[in-house]
This record gives sequence, structure tokens and C-alpha cells, in this order.
Amino acid sequence: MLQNDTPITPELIASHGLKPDEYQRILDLIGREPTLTELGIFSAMWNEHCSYKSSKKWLRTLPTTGPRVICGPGENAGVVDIDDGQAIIFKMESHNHPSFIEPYQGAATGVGGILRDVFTMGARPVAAMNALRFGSPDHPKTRHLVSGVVSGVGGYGNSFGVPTVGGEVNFHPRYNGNILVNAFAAGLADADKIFYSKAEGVGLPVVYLGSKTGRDGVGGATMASAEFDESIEEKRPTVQVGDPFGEKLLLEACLELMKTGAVIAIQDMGAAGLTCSAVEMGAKGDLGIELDLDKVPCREANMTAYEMMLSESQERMLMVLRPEQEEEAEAIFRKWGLDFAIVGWTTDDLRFRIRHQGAVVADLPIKDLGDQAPEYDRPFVRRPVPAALAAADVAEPNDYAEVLLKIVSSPDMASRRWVWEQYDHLIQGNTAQKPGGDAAVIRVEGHDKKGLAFSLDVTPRYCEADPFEGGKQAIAECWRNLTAVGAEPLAATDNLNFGNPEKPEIMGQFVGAIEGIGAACRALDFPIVSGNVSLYNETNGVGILPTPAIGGVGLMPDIDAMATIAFKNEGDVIVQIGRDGTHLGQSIYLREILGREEGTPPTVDLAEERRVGDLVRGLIRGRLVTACHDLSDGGLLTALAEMAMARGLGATVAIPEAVATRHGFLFGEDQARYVVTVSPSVLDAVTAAAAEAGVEARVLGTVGGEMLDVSGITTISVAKLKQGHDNWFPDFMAVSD
Amino acid sequence: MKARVTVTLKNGVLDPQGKAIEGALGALGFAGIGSVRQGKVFDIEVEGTDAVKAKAELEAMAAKLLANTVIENYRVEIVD
Amino acid sequence: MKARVTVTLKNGVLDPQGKAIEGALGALGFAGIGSVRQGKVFDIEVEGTDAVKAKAELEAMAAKLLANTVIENYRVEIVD
Amino acid sequence: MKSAVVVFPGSNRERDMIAAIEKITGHRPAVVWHGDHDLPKVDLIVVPGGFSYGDYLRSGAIAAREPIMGAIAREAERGVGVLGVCNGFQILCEAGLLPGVLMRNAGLKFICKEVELRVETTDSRFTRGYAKGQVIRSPVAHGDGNFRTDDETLKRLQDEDRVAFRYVDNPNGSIDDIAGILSEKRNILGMMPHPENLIEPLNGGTDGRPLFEAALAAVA
Ligand SMILES: Nc1ncnc2c1ncn2[C@@H]1O[C@H](COP(=O)(O)OP(=O)(O)O)[C@@H](O)[C@H]1O
Ligand SMILES: [Mg+2]
Repeated sequence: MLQNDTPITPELIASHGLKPDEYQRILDLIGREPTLTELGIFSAMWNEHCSYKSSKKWLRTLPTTGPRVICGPGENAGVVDIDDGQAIIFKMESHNHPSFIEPYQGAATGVGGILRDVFTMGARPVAAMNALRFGSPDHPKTRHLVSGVVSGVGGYGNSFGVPTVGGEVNFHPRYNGNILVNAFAAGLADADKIFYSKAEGVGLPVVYLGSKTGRDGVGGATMASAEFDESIEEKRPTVQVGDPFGEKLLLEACLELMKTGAVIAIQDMGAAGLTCSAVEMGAKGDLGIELDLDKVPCREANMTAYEMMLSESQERMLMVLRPEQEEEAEAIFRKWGLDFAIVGWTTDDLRFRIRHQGAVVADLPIKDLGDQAPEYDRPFVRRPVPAALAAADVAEPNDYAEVLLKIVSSPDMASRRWVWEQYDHLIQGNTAQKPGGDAAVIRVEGHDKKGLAFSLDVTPRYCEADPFEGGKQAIAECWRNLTAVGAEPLAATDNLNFGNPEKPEIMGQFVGAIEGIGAACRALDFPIVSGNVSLYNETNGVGILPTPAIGGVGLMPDIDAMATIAFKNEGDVIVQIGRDGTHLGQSIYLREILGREEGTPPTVDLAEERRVGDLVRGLIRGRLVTACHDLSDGGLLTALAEMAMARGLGATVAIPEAVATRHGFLFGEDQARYVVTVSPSVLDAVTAAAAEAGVEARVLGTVGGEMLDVSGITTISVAKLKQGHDNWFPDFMAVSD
Repeated sequence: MKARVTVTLKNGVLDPQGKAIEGALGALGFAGIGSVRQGKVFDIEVEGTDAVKAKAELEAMAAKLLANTVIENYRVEIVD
Repeated sequence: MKARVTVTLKNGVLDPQGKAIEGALGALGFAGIGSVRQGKVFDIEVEGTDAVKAKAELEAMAAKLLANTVIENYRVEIVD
Repeated sequence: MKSAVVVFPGSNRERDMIAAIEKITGHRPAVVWHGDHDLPKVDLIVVPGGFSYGDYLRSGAIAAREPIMGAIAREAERGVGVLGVCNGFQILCEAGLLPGVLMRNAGLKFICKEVELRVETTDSRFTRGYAKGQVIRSPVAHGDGNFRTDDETLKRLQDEDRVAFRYVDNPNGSIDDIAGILSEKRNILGMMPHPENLIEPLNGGTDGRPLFEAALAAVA
């Protein structure tokens, strides 16, 4: 292993992902050559993953405040007021590269990391979701990756004991070499008992808690920011292994310790472990930190300072504790069988000083490690938006039934039951709406009727065609999914997955998406309270589709009024809320049936989105609807099929005579739309409410029977649709490769 | 022919199972236990009589399926 | 001292993992595979130098914890 | 009626169980920590679900060898009711309080879904609130629920009417579709499904309720 006096060569600098000008900046800051440990610390702090150097400038433009926001981006997770003195704390984070290398452990530790972010702030996790993107189903690696990632997500979450209630799964060849694994977690806490990472007080003990440090993932954060190439095999030994049992103990021990009042500051050890957590606690509190690495609990013999500072061993925490409560704190950790060690103290000299075996191996200005990290205003170009595609220029199906069956049985549209049945989505006993609907709903423990809704959304093909509209649409769809169950959307977290930002076109996608997200968040009063950026998702020059995943949280004062997508009663009237469908550019119909990915994505009229959504939420809360589903991928006919398949109940609908194009009406993906069902007795009240809100409401037909019948166009058995819809995933995964 | 493939974790890879077992053995009163590392064995019946060929096949199986070579090592023995 | 405890399923006990691996190996194109049975190994560091005593201790650990003797057999070896 | 819920490191459905018992009976169960050597005097001891000790080694194996299990065995011997759900069932089997083992699901995957169970006997404090042959719904959430015994034990379970529940549509490969079994004295029930997660309309049904109502009304 390299020693601390290893000469710093240009190769060594490059292998740490530092550019020559970045290294020069280090020399200028410290006025001498860094030691190896110091170089490692800089590389960890200044890589994309920790410093957000390419994205910071743009992230600042996002709306992050609001009447309910208690804490926005900058802490481990965002904190939002949900009334009654309670807060929901949530965030999303990527574990893309590790999951490609070792799908089970990569996904598992991704889940572990996000859960830790949430309980570090004092919250007990109550819901998890995951957004997964894989390569083409026929790519030789895809099945193996799907199987490993899904069992890894489940393996960690199920054992830890959090219900995994939602997510997304997409397939596209552009993810062949770079899958995306984005994990979301949310936890509940009392609004006045939130814990932060800012250290306060000089000479206080810095305490290490949790599992021991090994050589896991040394260099992991650096890897997360490096483009893949064919030499990927060599990077393998840095894989981290998750220990959900250890994390469960850490959760219980932390929550118990927090109750004692001993905790001044707390930070979990995530990417670049001890380095990032210690620097953050010190720098935020305008304090220096001195660490004595001889005190760090190690799993392996002869670990160097460099390895200890960069280790990404999981299930570890750093805290600043009140010295008078040290013993009490230690007893709690011992009770749970976890390591507890005082590894350093806070100082007033603003230095980050590391001692190991009697020597000072690093001595750096602590504020500069974060504040002076490079920040780039990377050049970007906006690619011209593709030419619009008129529905009239898109072939109409000969056989609508065949087309519908094909759509609902396609990889992106088929049921995800195979996935979410491997996740314990019922644990904690509060799941009011399981996966499979528009948003998941859980009851807030201790309340009879108060609930929270969760949804994860983005449509990458829209973002690829038009990053700005795609960014808007991701927010709008998430907001709409929350609305569709009757929730009031409160706030969101983002996970911005893109290719190499050093390429101006990629940077252009990033900028466009952020602008779109910002515009939509402002228009919908849906602030971003936390998030994560994952760049360099690129292999051999092929980048992923731009994928800014959005995780949203909504509040429901009365879960008894919650809506679900299933048709309920024969004779209920089916009503489309919002305008008629027309837009086939970038639609599922175009891609799945005609094999074309062309045109502009649908635009989102944000004022209309809000108007329509507010109406629908009001109808749901007024208990006027018996089912509700938003319209998105696959348009109206797909939504009707999903509502029918959910309970095996059919419908008879008719489309208007004077429709521009029938396939545009049935498969168009125009935004700001929903389908609801209502009992005939309240139909007039519903249409009147719509008229008053200035929203179109079109009666389409009635619920009933075993067929989905579109008068004069097609009729197909719901059972047959369901068979195709339910079987694609299990059939695909049953093939061994 | 009977063969045994033994799959063990690479050095340095965290073994939560081994760690839990260590703790449990201690709690049961077994003293003097250092580290415990858990691995897997696969006892496989192979047709044919050519041990060299069988071994090569088994090595391929181990690399491809039985072991996760990112974190595990494997060893193949022909037992009889 | 280093010891290895090998735990295998008794004859006749169903082995869902072994079965699944048999199927997967077949699907991967490995022909001529009879049955596959999965078991566990525990590599244990033991203090002291008395191999006989260590072996007896390890037998006790295996019987008491490492194996479920209702369905599993175990074997203890001192490796060095 | 008094009850206790035993918590091991890694238990994770104890909160569900405690909440369910409290909602159904109005009494909060005592919570017993795994390191304790004694149990309070109660009428029902519950070993809840979860991943005790991470389910490392074998599910339930490490927990089954803890001191508290001796106390549970003593209480069971005295006739106190013991309910093991999911990981609790695995622990009771590993501890030898119930026969058999729970192996990996035949499909090798964790399964979380609602299944149907047939109530096979009403001759126990746990099942007398149902009708014999009644089909009830219950969620399952496990990776190791594949119940296995030798033929002789299976025959005894059948002959002695000790199969409490069978799956209508076997999700995990269990022998004879067995979802839950009773001890010889019929005061210990081990089952993989989670009746505690189906006790109020929010869960989508209340089929789990009669089990707790009966078990906690049984001993006067
Ligand atoms: N990875 C996953 N984990 C859990 N649930 C998932 C996952 N992927 C999809 N789902 C669930 O399947 C349902 C359909 O997903 P999707 O088609 O993406 O919904 P929508 O179009 O309403 O956003 C949703 O309820 C979603 O939460
Ligand atoms: Mg939806």
C-alpha cells in the first residue's frame, strides 16, 4: 500500500480524478505539496459527487423554500412541515455505478445510504421508493442486473424494516452500459426535534459510531464521478457490502441516543466516509476538527491513514456529543452491540488535522476544502428541439385491440408486480395504498386519518427530445400523481442523472432540465428540498437519456377519501377531466407500435396543470369520485385499460364524432389530464364543478362488463389485457441467461 | 463423478454473517474465537469420467454462476 | 489455528437453492450435471495450539449453532 | 388479558404487533428485551416478525439460542400461549418448540403479497374464532417460508390435527401447503403469514382480528 510520503506525480494526481488546474489550486491554497492522505482528501472533497462543481451554479436557481419547508437542500435530507408539530424528512440518492458493477450490493448499499440520510436527522423511516433504469431487455446483461438490483433493494429494505411502496422501472438501450438506481426514503420526526450536522462548541468529543472501518469502496466517490470504459473490471474490489442488520441497530441506537439530548451534531458517513462527514460538521460550525486515527475501530489490520479517510464502509456515523453525557451515550451503543469510539475533538483553529501513529498526516484549512472547491460554469449548448410531429402524420392502427394489448404488455408499461412483490410494502402496518396505483399512501402513525402520499416520476424520452419541457413534465407528473390519490403535493426531491457534463450538449440538457424543473416547481408551489446529482453516466462515449427523477410527497388530511385507480362499480360514469388527447410526438404509441422516437414531447401548460389538478383534488376530497387515474404514458386508452385491469371490471366508452384524430384522442399524451369515475347521481355536480373551474369534463361512457369496449372502434377482453400486462415481467425474468 | 466447489469471500470484503456468528458464539460461551468467515459449498454430481475436463467445466460454472467473482473466490475439487 | 466447519444438508432434505442452480446451469448450457446440493463453510480462527481440544470445541459449536442438526450434517477440520 | 412481545436485535414487525394487539384488546403488551432471562406473567407471548440477527446463518437460528428462549419454553410448558409469526415461527422451530424447518422459498425470492389461508382446525385458542374450512386473507412477507419436515413428523401433524392453516395457493413450496402449525399441547402456534397486518379497514380487511381476539380471550 502507498505510504503517506509517496511522491505526488502527475499520474497519481490524474488517478485521483484531479485536473492539472485543480491540483494547482491545491498548491496555491496550502502553499506546499500535499501528502498522499491530503491528496486523497482533496480528491474526495473536490470530486463531482461531493462538491457539485458542475451543477452548483444551476442548482442554486431551483426554488427551495415555501411556507412548509423547515429545511431545504444542504443537510442530509429535506424537512417539510406536515402539521400537528410533525415533519416529513426525505431525499433521493443514486447508486448507479456501484449497482452496475455489483447489482445486489450496489443497490442494497444505495438503499442503506438513503435510509441513513433520513434517520441521521432524527426521523424514523416510514417509506422507501426506487427509480430503476435498465438497458434494453434483450441486452445480455439486463436480466442479471434487474434480478440483482431488485433483490438488493428488497434485501436491504425488507430486513431494515421500511415499507418500499413505489418507484419506477424503465428499459432503454441508452442505459445498456449505465443503469440507474435511485433510492428514495422518507421518515417522520417531531418538527422541533430535528438533528443537523453543524458542530457547535470547541474542545468537544467527536464520536465514531456504528460498524468498523474496512477498505470497502476506497476511492468510491471518485469512481462515481468517472466515466466508465472497458477497464471497468479493474475497479471491482472497491465494492461495499451492506449490513442491513447493522443499520437497523444503528437506527434504533441513534434514535434512542437522540432522545437523551446528548447529540449536538450528527452526520452519517456516506460517500468518502470519514473525510466528508468530519469536514462538513466542522466547516458548517466554523470549527476545526482534529482526528486521531489510532482510535478508529478498524476491521482490517494495517490500514493506512489514506484508506481510513477514504473508506466507504457502511453503517457508520459521526457525532459531536455533550461531554457530560458521553457515558450515557456509550451505554446505549454498547447495548445495541455497536462500536463507540471518541476519535477526535473540535478545535477553534479551522484546521482539519489528522494524526496517525504519532504523526500528523494531514493538516488542511477545513473551510477551503468545501468552500474553495472548484466551481465550474461549464459551457453548454441547447440542442434544437426536434420538429413537431402532427398526429395526422402518424399512422393510425388497423386494430386498436392488438395495439392496446401490445402497449400494456410492453416492457415499460407492463405490470411491475414482479418487482414490488419482492419488496415488503406492508411492514409497519400503515400502508393505505400499495404499489400499483398513481401514488403510494401511508397513514401517519398515531393518527387515524392523516396520510402521506409518495410518487417517483420522470419521462426520460421527453427530456431527451426537449430537456426544458421534459424537466417541467417530470415535476408536473409527480405533482399530478400525488393529486390523483387526493393528496396536496408538498415538496419534492430530485435525482439528476446525466452524462458527461464536460460535453456542451450534455451540459445543455442539464441546464434545460433544471430550468424546466424550476419553472414547474414555482408554478405549482412544489419546492425542491433535497436532491442528488449523478453525472458522467456514460460508457464509451454513449450517455444515458437525461433522467431527472423527481420524488414527491403529498399530504392527505383524510385517507378515507383517498382515490385509487380501479373501476369500482358497474354503472359508474367515466369522465375525462382536462382537454382531449391529440399529441403523439414522443408517445408510447409512436415508440412501441411504430418504432419511432420522434417529434416534440407534449408541452405542459402549468397554469392548466394546476387548475385541473386542484379541481380533481377537490372532487376526490369531496368524495365525488369513485376512481381516479392520471393520464400519462400511453394516453387515455392505456389509462382506461389500467383502471379496468386493476379489478377486472370493464367499460364501454365512446369517442366524440368530431375528433381530430382517433389515435391522437386515444393514445395522445397531452398533459394536465385525468380520468375519474363518478356515480350517475353526482355526475351533474361534477360537471358543474368543472365548468366553474374552467376545466373541460367529457363523459366517455360507463363502467361494467368484462370487456373494454370503444364503440365502433374496438373491443377487447379485460382478462386478455391483464394476462399480457401481468405476464411480461415474470416471463422475461424466467428466462435464464 | 462428485465434485465440490467452495466459494469464499475475498479478503477484506465485509462479512456481516460471519460477524453475527462470532457474536453468537461468544454469547453461547465459546471463548477464544477469532474471526468467523462464512462461505458456500456446492456438491455437484458430474457425468463422465474425464476429471480434467470436468474440472475445467466446473471452473467455468463457478466463474459464471456459483461465485460472485466481484467479491468471492472459488475453488474446485473433484472428490471422487 | 485455522479451522473449517462444513455444513451440508442431510440426504433427502429438499434443497431449493441447489435445485435452482441445477436449472440455471442447464440453461447456461452446462450439460451433464446431475444433482447440485448447496451447503455452507465457516472459516474460523481459534486461539491456542491444542488441536484436539479445539476440534472438540468446534464440534460443540457446530452441533449447538452452526448446523441445524434436524436437517444438516457437519464436519470439522483443523486447517493449520 | 395480558400479553408480551419479545424483541430481538433485528426484529422489525414488533411495532406492528404491539399496535395490533393494542388496537384489538385495548391493552398495550409488555415489551421484553432479548437479553432478559424472565418473562412477566402473561397469557400470551408473541415472538414477532423481522430479521433477528439479520437472519444471518439461518433465519431465526441465533435468536433461538438466546436466554429468553428458555423462559419462553418454561412458560409454554405451563400452558401459556405462544404465538410466533414469520421470523417468530422460524425462531420457535430453530428452538425446537415446534417441529420442522423453514427453508428458502421455492422461487428463491422474497414474497410480499396477500394470500388466502384455509383454517384447518378450530381446536386451539388461536383458531377457535374462525370456522373450520373458512378461507381467510392474510399478507405474507418472507424469503424463508418453505416449511419442511420429515414424513413421520408430517404424518403426526396431520393425524394430531395440528395443521392450523394451509395456503389455498402455495406461495413458497411448503410441504402439504402448510402455513401454520400447533404444538403438541396446542398452546404454541407458529405461522408465516402476518395476521397483525390485516386488522383494520386501512389494511384492506380485518381477517387477522379473530386470531388475536380468541387468543387473548382464551384464558380467563
Ligand atoms: N421499482 C419499483 N418499486 C416499487 N414500485 C414500483 C416500482 N416501479 C414501479 N412501481 C409501481 O408500479 C406502479 C406503476 O408505475 P408507473 O407506470 O411508473 O406509474 P405512473 O405512470 O403512475 O408514474 C406505481 O404504483 C409504481 O409505484
Ligand atoms: Mg400515474
